[in-house]
Amino acid sequence: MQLTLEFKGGLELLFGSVKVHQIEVEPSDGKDKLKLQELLIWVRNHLLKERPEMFMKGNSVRPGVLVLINDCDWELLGQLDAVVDEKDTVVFISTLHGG
Amino acid sequence: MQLTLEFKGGLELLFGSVKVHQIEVEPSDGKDKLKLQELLIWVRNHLLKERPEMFMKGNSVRPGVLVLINDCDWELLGQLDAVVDEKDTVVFISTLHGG
Amino acid sequence: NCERLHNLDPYTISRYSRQLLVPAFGVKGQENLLKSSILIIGAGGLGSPAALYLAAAGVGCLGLVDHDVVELDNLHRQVIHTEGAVGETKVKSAAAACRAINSFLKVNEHYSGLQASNAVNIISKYDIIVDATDNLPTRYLINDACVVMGKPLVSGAALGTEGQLTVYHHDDGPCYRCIFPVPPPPDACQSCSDAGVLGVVPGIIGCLQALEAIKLASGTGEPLSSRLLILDALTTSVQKVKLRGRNHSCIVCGDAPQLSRENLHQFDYEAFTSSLMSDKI
Amino acid sequence: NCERLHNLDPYTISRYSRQLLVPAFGVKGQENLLKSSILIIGAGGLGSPAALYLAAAGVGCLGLVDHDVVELDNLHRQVIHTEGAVGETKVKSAAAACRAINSFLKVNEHYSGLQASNAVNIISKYDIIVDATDNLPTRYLINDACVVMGKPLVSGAALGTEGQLTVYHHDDGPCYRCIFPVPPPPDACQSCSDAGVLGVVPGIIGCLQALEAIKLASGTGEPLSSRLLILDALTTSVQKVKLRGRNHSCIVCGDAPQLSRENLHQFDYEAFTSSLMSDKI
Ligand SMILES: [Zn+2]
Ligand SMILES: [Zn+2]
Repeated sequence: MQLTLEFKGGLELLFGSVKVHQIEVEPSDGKDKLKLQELLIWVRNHLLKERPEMFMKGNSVRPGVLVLINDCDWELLGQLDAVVDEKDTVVFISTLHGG
Repeated sequence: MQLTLEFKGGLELLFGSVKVHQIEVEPSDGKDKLKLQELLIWVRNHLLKERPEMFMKGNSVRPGVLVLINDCDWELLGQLDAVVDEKDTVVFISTLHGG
Repeated sequence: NCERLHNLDPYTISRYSRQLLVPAFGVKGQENLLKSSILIIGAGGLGSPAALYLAAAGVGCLGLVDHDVVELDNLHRQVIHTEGAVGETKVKSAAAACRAINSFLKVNEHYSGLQASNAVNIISKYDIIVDATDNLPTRYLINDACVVMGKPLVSGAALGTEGQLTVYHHDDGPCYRCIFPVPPPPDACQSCSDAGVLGVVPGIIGCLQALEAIKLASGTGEPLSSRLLILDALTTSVQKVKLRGRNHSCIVCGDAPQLSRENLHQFDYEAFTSSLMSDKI
Repeated sequence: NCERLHNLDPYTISRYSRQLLVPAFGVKGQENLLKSSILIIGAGGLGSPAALYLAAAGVGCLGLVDHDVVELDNLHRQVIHTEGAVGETKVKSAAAACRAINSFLKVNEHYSGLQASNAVNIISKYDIIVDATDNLPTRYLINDACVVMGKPLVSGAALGTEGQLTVYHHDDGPCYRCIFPVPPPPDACQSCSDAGVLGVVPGIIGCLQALEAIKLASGTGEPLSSRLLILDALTTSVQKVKLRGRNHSCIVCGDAPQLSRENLHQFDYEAFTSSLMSDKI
């Protein structure tokens, strides 16, 4: 499954300062959809370069990080149970508070 | 075929001041795709409310109007020969020069 | 004899004629704007353009809150202040600039900054609140005070080459705590002082905050409620995403809120966020 | 003894420290910016924020072109001018504001406005050109002069509640004539004077023009070439669309151009567009 992942709001610093990643990932159980729960583990194991505690807390993202699936807040889609499909885009963005 | 049409940059004034139109249009020859040439005629006959010369010139749009199919300049897609498909978005926008 | 169709005098009509001509705004929009009061919290990178454009557009009353003074390293982005204002309070400098643009504007200068002790009182005096601050505890404080006082909150932020914009607590949309009930760890919080910001990025976001405030105050268009705008200045990309709705168990805007206008002043925002209400270290 | 790693003196480092910290910009970006010269044509709705942010960011030299004077009905959007400047030339008023923000900036005041007779000469003196004008013939003139002189053109426009932004003639992208070889009929051309504009809309677009000029001048990020940004302020929607490439048969940037720096002054821009080089009627 081809996905586009984006890291913004400073999170890209944990991913080699690369904001956009085109990835190829197969759902472990041979299904054609992937749960966000599984994607997060894949990201931690394959893309995350440093300070995992700045990206994750427990099995979810750390507080202050929004997850957006195709321009929609993952809370509206089931959060960790939300599923992504071929060619979907998932954005991980840290809330900013500078001015 | 369901399409979203948007009129911007003042062109909406020719369409009852409505910017976004969800339309249902069938290609005349029973095909599953629609050429822009045909779409323009459909727009002129079904949506255009006034001053057709402010929207069209000959069988194309008037000078100063950009046509965008799914966020892409129609010049890159064949102009009048460009085709639209189910759920596509076509934007007609007049160039602005105010400041 | 002519019927009086609106309350605008000839000077006002002339002054705002170019926006009276905009059909979606018009005389009604201008009348609403002239009656409105807007509070800008923070007279820095975001507050500079927000204050200039709100003053110029003809709001009735503008409140400015900040307790800092203008410093040399502010000037690359805080365009309401001049070199001559370095050392002056930001509120005084910004208020003078707003009055020079529009002498009909009433400007209230709040020099004390915003704390839990005065937030409800200050915010209660305005129709719309603009969060143009630079630190996490103040963002929670402003959110909570807006919710308990029932005010829409235009929230902007900028850092590095990125910006964010949304309107909280409006039209049954979420508040800041609905989206971020738990604050981020303090190590994850970069401010403009330690991480830097390209000056024009808060310029763009601050203008967009003025736009949202004008839309709310004038009753024009659709304010950016339950939506977040994300700016990437390096590629000039702007993404608008759909946010969750109001969280019914939110501790401030939920169905059984724990925070109220009576007890908000007791909440320790610095302890809650493990960070200080100032980006100075 | 320390090696000298850059050419910035301690005052400059302190002044721009917050943007030196931005990794994508940094010392190299600031050095490039301090060496650059940028021309803003039009000191009105778009030119006001563009000039303020370019002056603040630390460009080396800023040129301002306008032949109008400040009028009362400009003030709702032209935030660089104050009430006290009404009746003064826009160039003088804007130049004073830029110098007050940054006394290290060199500001050139071009009071004559831009005509076919002086465009090539004025534009030749700058690295980057910002089109912040309000009428069609001047937009074609600026485009042609930029192409024949090989300058990138940051083009912005605003009307009503909408705005547009792009960079022409950069990186093998199209010029204005590639996209619009034939001008629109004059009846289709609304200006801010007759159709109005919500003041903060040119504010947003002018800030974005400053951003594009800063990216071009500093070598940061990806300028908006072959892309058009479209702003709908009523819904706070921003669309970025892909434009056609350079048109090889374009009469100015094509492979066999008809216009050149030698003959451009003979082209009758007002006749070509059937409209006047001023939005005054
Ligand atoms: Zn809430
Ligand atoms: Zn060309």
